[in-house]
Amino acid sequence: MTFNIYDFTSFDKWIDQGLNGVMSPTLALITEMAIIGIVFLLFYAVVGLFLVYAERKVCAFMQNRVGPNRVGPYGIFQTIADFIKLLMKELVYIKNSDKLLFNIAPFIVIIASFMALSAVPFAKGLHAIDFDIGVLYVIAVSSLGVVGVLLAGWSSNNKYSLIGAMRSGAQIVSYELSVGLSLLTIIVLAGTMQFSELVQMQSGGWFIFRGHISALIAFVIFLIASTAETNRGPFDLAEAESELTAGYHTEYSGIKFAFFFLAEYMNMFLVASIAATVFLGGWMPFHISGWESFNHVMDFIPPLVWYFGKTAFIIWLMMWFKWTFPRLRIDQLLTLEWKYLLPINLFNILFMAFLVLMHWHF
Amino acid sequence: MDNETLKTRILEIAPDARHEENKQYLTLIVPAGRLYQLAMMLKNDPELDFDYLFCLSGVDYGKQLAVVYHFTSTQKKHSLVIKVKTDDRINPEFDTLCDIWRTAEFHEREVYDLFGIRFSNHPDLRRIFLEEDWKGYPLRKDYVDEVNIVEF
Amino acid sequence: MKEIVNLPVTKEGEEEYHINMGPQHPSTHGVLRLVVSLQGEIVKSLKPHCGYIHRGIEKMCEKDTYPQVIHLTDRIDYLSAHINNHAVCLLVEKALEVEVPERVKFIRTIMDELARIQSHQLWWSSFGMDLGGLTCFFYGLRDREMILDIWEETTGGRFLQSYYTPGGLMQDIHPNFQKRVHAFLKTFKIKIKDYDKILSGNVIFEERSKGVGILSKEEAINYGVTGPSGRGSGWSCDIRKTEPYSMYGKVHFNEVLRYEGDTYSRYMVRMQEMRESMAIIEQLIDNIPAGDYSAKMKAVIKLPAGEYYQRVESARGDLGVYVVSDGNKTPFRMKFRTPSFTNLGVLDHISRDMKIADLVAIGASLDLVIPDIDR
Amino acid sequence: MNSFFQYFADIFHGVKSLLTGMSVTGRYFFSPGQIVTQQYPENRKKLKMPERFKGEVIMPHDEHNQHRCTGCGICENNCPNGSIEVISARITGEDGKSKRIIDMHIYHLGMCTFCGLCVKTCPSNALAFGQEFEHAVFDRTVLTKILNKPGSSILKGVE
Repeated sequence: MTFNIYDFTSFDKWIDQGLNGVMSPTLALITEMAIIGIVFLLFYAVVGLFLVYAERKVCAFMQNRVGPNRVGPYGIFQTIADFIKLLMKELVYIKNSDKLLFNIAPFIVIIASFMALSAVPFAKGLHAIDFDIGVLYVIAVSSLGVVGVLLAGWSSNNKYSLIGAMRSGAQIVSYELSVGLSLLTIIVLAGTMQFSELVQMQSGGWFIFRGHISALIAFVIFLIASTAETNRGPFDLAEAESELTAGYHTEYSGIKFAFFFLAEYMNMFLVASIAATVFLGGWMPFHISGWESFNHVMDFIPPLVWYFGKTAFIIWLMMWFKWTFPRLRIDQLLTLEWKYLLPINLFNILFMAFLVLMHWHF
Repeated sequence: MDNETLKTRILEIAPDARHEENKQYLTLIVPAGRLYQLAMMLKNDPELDFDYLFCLSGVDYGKQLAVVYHFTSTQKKHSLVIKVKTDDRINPEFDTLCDIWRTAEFHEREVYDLFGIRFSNHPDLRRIFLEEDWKGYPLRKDYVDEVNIVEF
Repeated sequence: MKEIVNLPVTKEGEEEYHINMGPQHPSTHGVLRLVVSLQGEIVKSLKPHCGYIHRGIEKMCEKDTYPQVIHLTDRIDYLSAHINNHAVCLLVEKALEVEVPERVKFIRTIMDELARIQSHQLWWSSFGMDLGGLTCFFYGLRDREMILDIWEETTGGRFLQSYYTPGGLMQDIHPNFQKRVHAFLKTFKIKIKDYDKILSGNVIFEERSKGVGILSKEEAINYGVTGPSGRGSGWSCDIRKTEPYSMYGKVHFNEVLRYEGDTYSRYMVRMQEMRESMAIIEQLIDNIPAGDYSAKMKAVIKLPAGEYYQRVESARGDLGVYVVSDGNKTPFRMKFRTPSFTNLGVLDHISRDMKIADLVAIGASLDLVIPDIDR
Repeated sequence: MNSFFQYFADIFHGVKSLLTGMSVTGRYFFSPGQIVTQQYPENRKKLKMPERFKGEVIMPHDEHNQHRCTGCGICENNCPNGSIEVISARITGEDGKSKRIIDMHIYHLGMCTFCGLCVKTCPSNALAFGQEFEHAVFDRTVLTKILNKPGSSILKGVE
């Protein structure tokens, strides 16, 4: 079928040629890297700040409140004010803490989420790198963050922090499995790990519809597992405020705390965009194979809108979980993973493979 | 059982207990030496069966220091008040009841904290409200608070 | 630290891990300090350290006249202020053999039940918050606000009303009182269904609370754990049934009993008690008899020399007031037997070999109010 | 086999209960009409305290700057924590005999617990509760107030 969706590759090419025209290729490459880096930093900060605001508004509405409404119209500048406040706060150093680890832990956490972001396709041809093993790369990198969490809890010489870090370690190690396997279910269906191809293949309909019940189960499992992986409620045992005051970042203050805070929200954005890309077709408009005119109408909505819409929807789902459910206990958390999610997941993969062999998927 | 039979029954156990007039509860003053033995009987005797110690309070009667125990029976529905008194204001001491009624543990710590009445073989007899180094026992009548918290 | 001295000695080879919960901790509502000794996540033992807000109310009462004591009993257990005042008033009236008008009895009973409902609402909110469901907190406080408004209109205070006086009430009820109570009952009957939907039936909540912190009936009696916590263990210890005061002898209501004795049963007892309290109010609210809102009392109230004891059922359990009077206008000795203080004693016993998360749930299910402990 | 079905029964029961919970929060999310928050400083205008609200103790004066306080000091005796001091003076009335009038009725708002005993026991209804509730000040001494206005006199007929 034909596409009239704007392809950003031409845009990239134009920048590339323009730079190569004026400077040597090496310099051009460096400049492009710098541009991409700056763009991503800005994007990161903007999305992070917006997500904090969105979360506060969503939970406020779920709790019959108004939420932030003092700074700016509807309080949209509230998070910016908070961020400035955090920047100006004093950085507290604990006496008997491991200075080096204590200081690098927030950076590890934030770098992990930052690296994973680079493989996400925002629109056709608009992504930093297009690995042919993109899914694998994202799974690998996004689970680096737990190292930072463990270091933070260990080095800050606080008993609450240590318990929180250990909980988070056990949690993420076990939930990585479900995340990987549920993505693998779709990869079995698609036959590729490259995000751009994954999206392209969904032009005839998103995988969540094409993969029958199996893809749906995989989607639900991915939602649960990724919520747990981002340390969000009801799985926020690592920072269970009513048990461990603040968990692993009890001792952090100022901008370092802000890093943890930002990283949590960016991880949420990341897993949401992965889910949107793998299950809901990323920037691909809603297509039904055969209905040419309908697909044509859908194509007029720009892909960036599709992408961010899907991501926002999944983020909203995760916020809904967090603000409804009470927190699990650590043993129940592991029971859920090893007794329910993992076996179902494995059977689900087998079922999906069977479907693919039989060519029963759409 | 009603108060009269209760009174006779207990006077059998503790013949040297003194009866005190009270409209509400049957009140008996027991010599401190007999308290623990009597308490065992009150708890274990199937007819008395005082299984619930619902109040334990220290009282400073000016000259005498006393501990007042309010018992009731959840099955037999009868109540009893036992008092033990001592003239010794320097280091008054009674037997603890907290191995018979566990609820006595905290109450006895409170009485020790505010009246300075010691309870022998209590598991951990520490001050419960005030700091360990607080001078004096506030609820005694002869307590003077220099900073004058109570009266302005 | 000094307090660590009294902690149990660890056996060879196994290392225990002491953490301080409190004095400032989200799950100890108020300034209670628990020194918890852990093995991993398992609670081996814990020592409560109270007294951070000990105000010496019993000492202050010894220089106050009986009407003045009311403003102190407000502050013992601020969540059932009406009920504490009720205890003192009943004691004075019993000592002076004053018969208060029927209207006063009706109004006092209604106010007590309103106090019980709003106390349980706040307990439900903080229970949900302790288990991590922050939304419960806002729902509970939202509905509690209606009761506070009713009180504000009638008694002039939202939280600490000191509305009762020995012999009657400070002032008559506001003309709108009945209308607004009806409105509240109508609303809350709908809202309480949300409570069940969002927490009671939730599978995570059931997992967290069932079989956690089991307290048998014998232990409950032995430790003197009264109120909803005791009734959750199957001990029928409701003073409103055993020693009825005011109107409780005449209204029909069930004493809620459950026999599992775990956190879930304590929870369900309180949820059911809210409904029972609403039933009591519905029986009384429409037929409050006309009459005076206070009995004739002397200007200076002097209790005849003697010793008096009065028990009432506060929102947390068996509240007792013990007064030794020497015939003066001020009590010679006034002792408050507060339910939270005795309920705290069992915390160590039932939270052993549980996890930290369970300790939080158990502490919330006992519904400790710290001023009620410290006095 | 039974346990096998039990396994799935647990899953379905769990998911169902979770969805019921989410239905509640979801309903409130989509019904912003039920928001209960009050915008405090903005709604000052229409913020009306009930007439019995215990904001502070005041001494009502009529248009001739006359109050009803005889300076008997009963409120001072009844106050549980000494937040009222009555300083009375003696003057000789027009009929020649000396009478007691109120000189200063000092009220320490910072110590008041709003028990209402002073208002209840005042024999001449000179005291009342005001609805003012914004008492936050930077200096504690501001909370010590003199209730009888300067130059005020006692209402005729109140003895």
